[in-house]
Amino acid sequence: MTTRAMRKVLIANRGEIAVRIIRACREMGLRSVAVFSAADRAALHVRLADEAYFIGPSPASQSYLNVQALLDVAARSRADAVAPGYGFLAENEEFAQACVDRGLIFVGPSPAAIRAMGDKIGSRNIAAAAGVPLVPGLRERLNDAEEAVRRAEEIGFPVMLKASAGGGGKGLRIARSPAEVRERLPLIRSEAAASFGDDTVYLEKVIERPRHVEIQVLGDEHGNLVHLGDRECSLQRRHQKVAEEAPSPIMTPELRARMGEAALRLARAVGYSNAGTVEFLVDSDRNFYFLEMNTRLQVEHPVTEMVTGFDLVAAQLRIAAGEPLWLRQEDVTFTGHAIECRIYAEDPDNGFAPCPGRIVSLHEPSGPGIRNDNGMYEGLEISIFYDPLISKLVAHAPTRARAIDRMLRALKEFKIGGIKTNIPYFMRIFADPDFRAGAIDTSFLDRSFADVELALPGEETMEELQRIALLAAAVRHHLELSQAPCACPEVQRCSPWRMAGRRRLTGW
Amino acid sequence: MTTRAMRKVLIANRGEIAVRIIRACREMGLRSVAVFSAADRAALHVRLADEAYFIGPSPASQSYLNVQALLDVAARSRADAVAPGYGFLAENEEFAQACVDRGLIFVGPSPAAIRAMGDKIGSRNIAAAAGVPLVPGLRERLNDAEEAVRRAEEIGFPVMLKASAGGGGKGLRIARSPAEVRERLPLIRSEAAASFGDDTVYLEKVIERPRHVEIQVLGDEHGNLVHLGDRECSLQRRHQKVAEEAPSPIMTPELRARMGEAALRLARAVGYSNAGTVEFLVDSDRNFYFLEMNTRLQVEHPVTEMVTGFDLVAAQLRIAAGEPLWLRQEDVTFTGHAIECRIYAEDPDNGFAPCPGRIVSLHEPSGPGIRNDNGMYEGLEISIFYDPLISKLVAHAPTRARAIDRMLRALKEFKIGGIKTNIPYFMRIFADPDFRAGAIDTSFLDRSFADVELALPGEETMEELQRIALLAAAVRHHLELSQAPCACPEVQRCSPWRMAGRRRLTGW
Amino acid sequence: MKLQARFRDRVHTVEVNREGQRFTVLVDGVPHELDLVFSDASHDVLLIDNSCYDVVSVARPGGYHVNVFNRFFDIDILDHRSRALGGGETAAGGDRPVRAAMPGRIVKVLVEDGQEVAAGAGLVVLEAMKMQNELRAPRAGRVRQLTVRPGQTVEAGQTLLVVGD
Amino acid sequence: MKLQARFRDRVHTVEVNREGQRFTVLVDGVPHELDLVFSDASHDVLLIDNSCYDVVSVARPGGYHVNVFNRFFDIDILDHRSRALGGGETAAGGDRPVRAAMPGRIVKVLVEDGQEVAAGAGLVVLEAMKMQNELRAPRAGRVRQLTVRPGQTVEAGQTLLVVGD
Repeated sequence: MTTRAMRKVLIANRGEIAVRIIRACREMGLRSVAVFSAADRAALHVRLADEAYFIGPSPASQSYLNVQALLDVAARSRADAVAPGYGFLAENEEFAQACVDRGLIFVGPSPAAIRAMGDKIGSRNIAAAAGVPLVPGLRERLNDAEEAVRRAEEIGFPVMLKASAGGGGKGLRIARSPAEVRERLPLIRSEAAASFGDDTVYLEKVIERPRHVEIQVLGDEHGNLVHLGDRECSLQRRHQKVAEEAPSPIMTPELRARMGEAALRLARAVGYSNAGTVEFLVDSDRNFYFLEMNTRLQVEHPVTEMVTGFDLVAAQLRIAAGEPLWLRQEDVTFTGHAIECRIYAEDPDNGFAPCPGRIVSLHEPSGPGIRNDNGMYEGLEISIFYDPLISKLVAHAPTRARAIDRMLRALKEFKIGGIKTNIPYFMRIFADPDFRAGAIDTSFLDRSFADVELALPGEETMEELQRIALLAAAVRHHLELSQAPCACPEVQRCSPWRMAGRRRLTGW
Repeated sequence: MTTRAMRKVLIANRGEIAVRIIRACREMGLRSVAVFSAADRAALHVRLADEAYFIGPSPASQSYLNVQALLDVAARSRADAVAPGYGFLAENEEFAQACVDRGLIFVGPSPAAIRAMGDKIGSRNIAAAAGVPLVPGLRERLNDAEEAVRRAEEIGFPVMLKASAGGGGKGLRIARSPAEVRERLPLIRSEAAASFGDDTVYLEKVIERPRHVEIQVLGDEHGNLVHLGDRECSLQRRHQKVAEEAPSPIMTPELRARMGEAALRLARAVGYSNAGTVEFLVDSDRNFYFLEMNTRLQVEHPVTEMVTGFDLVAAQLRIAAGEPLWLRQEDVTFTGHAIECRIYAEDPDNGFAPCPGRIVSLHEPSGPGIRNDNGMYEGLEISIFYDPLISKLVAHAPTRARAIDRMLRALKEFKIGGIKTNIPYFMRIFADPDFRAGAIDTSFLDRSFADVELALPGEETMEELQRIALLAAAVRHHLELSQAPCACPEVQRCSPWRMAGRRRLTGW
Repeated sequence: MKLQARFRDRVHTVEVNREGQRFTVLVDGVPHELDLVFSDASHDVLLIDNSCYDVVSVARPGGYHVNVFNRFFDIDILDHRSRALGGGETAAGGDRPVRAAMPGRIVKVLVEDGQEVAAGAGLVVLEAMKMQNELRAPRAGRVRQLTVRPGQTVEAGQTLLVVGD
Repeated sequence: MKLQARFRDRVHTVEVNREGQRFTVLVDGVPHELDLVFSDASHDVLLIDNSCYDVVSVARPGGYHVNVFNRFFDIDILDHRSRALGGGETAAGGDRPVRAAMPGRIVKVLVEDGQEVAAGAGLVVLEAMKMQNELRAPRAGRVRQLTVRPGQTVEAGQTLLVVGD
């Protein structure tokens, strides 16, 4: 079987996922081409790539979403492949098609598969035809409120009203009565029209306290497909995943086999190639229901890599080059337990408001069982323009309990100065007995950790930590003021106390 | 079976191995107590520990080798266990005995086992009795040169003259003729008397181009023993290991089983408990010969942890607390291939001279399959008093070729400013076809990489890199000089150009 | 050196004495012995009774953001010299300005000028980076100088209102 | 800005022109276009024809230690201002001092005063940190000011000899 020539890969993304892909390219002997917006001149992906090209102003619409700019860089740099990562243009069929039309290898599934799975209603119809279980509901456009009420009464309240083009927690409203259906249907429809340019809304039965469990699939362009097991993604804050693990605490080999087979039936139905993820809701009786398929690499792919020993990004590149799959289902084994934390520049004490700013000091955790998929470094300015994900910290250990302990150790080692992060939130969650018992569902965090004050106490009492902070500030203030106002010691200590208004050299 | 109470562990070591043990303690909920010399006030192990105590001046003899100071800290801090790591007092039976005498748990084997294996001749006699194959030779003190010549002629030249108390490459001389035996025996005897206080010398047949392959063993205090497979340690510069891997490129399940059984016979013969390593020479026909047993954690233990998924330091602590072994030999499995590089502060372009100094800039590699057991951070002064090991970088991947590629990727990401390191040396070794083919032995590096100029060229030509360096220096010089002599920009740039003689705040 | 340090609503009298790398710090008269084993641009490692604290203290006008084991504490420093050096606004009296941390749009104003609020009460909802953030009262007190209204765009650092006595 | 830069025995004429973060650098008359995308205390990230180079340049008296992909280059800078700022000794003429990098003991002296040596020739063996290190000639030339003998202990930074014209 012949493979396509692939020597240089344009990475149509930024931040940690661009870094992840650059690392895979380098290990495979492929040259990497980064792109950057005005805000990202000094970004880590620019520093680590072999080549880097400016693609436009800071707003994503003028840079990372600018198809023409990306294709121009592909031509200028003579790249022969385009890796989209996640987000931005990763699930944009027009972009995938434009790459193919220009003779570029698109590192992902075919445009047809992206299209088939991108439509929520269409994908459910394909799933139903493939014998994949679905949440009871209507998989057609709701034309008016009375039709919606009638359907809701048939399947039983509560029901979820869903925008067909929505995703990532957006375009969702629960309705617990006919009155709520009548009230909320117009709202979600206008929101959907404004946000997604498509006002199609459908409805589904609400599964009470479900888990979110997903299956990683991988296919080649020759019809071979395997799955790489499951991930538990129930730790969500306002429908956004914040930490993921593999395997799910409720997983059994039998359930994994059944869910895996269902995922593969769906993938086979659309002739799926490359990496993809089939998301399911799982109820308390371990019944699972198809949610949607993501036709790209997931943020949380590292936990699968840790327990399978398999490099998903390298696999994406090899498959995109036309290589037939080099492993069979029986070659996929699972070792230990892995957890990932999405470390965000945000303030857990202030409603998780994004907290952009310069990282003035950084010590990253390391050592046994710790993987740090980072997108930052000391001195970097975290900008306001993009998702404030600064690192994905992953812990791997023989058991779930040991993986949690290892993650807590690593979180305590993580020292970031200059910005606030959600690290204390994770430290509190991972000490929680319900979490440690695996008793979680998709509303667990919003139910048990909504009061951010809870996020504070740990090993030391709050009084002790306050005392330490007070002493540290006093010592620091003494050091600041005991320096001559215009001195430059070898270990530099410059601060707003002495240098208000001076110009920054980083990032311009 | 009852276990001893263990809540607080004194770590009688420094640098990366102290950090490694602190991390294990934290994951197990044990409090960690660090000790530090005057040179190590700002060391990473001090920063990461729960508690830290000053133990004396910078020379190791007055601090890390000062038994009384360590026992005093154990008492003051109310530690109930002492973890020695490797080096310093790790294989000192008097220290182990002193801990036991004071009711402290010594995290290692019994003083009797340390003593039995500490003597080169005695340990060989035990090995011979246990049916472990030995290099042909005389396992008794040589009384005079003529006896040595006679014995050498019996087993055949070349022979190795060895100081019984030597180790780590010291106290070794080869003799290829009777004349060389007569010339070198007095030399090695007087060296041994001076270095080790013991002039006992014996002789052995030289195995030509041997590999150094070792077996990790682990025993509890209840007579249970397992081995955790092999490590290849043939990459040595002047008899010092510089990089290790697991498994050995020549390993087969059958050979591993035979070597593992031999190692366990020896361990059983001395009632061995806790972690230990049995070192073997392996000849080109895969015959193996006992070399020595190290009664402690090895520097290179991480490669075993990566391929077995087993935490050796946590195991040491659990075993020391009296816990019976929780795994049987059939539970030990091996996944993929791991390589470790010992990153030293030394100058490969200048005879590997130690290169102490301040780390003014640091970016450590990370991402999939990379583990970094570090002992440093940006701003730290690497002192002249101790071994200049600053990090152990480990790469793990499904195959040896992929692990090498991953290591090369990580080495290229590693950016250290202010000191020189042996990173370019590793980059050259790992690109070498013989190394990549696994065709190595203990003299491979000294034979093929003695000319340090070879260590330079890589992907880019030397001319390109020189041009980049010249351009970078010119740009940097422009930046330095365009600043007002007494300005302090937010991103500080202070240099000897502008601040000769200013006092350093770090480390005092 | 004597100074006053404030965390949330409590003001402490602090006296710092230094000898080499050793500090004696009296907080409201209670002495603490500290050994500063490491210090760089914003990182200090303190041994307090042989316990290790690796602390990041980032200076800001009027005080320090202090991070102890990734818990965040905002300490105001009130001393003669820091007022002279520009910490005046915050340090001078009990007035605590509420500022926009980044450019954005005011979605809601939850209080009126002159209204009494508890510490932590919601004041203004600001939309930035596609997220809505509620700004809360830094102390109990009365809302003053309320200058924004819904729909208005604001700059980073712009004072939206002040909570004072 | 014009200057001379030396790597090993070759001296280059360099002219640096800056516009914002873009630099045009002429090396012996050949122009190079550089974009400095990041710069901090010792780290510079340069795009040269869209290729990325992450370089660590540590200033020392008389020049810079430059680390490109963990290969080390020692570049001397010879310019009017740097001479005035203390780089004089190295920059003034062809004399290149050979110094002890750390405290240690002289084990062997391999040359005599006045002897002609090739670049890279062994000069002195110094024992420090329990290892023996051979110090080599930084340039071809003649040994002068040889001040040490075997057995002598030396301080860090002490000049042991000079290789000059």
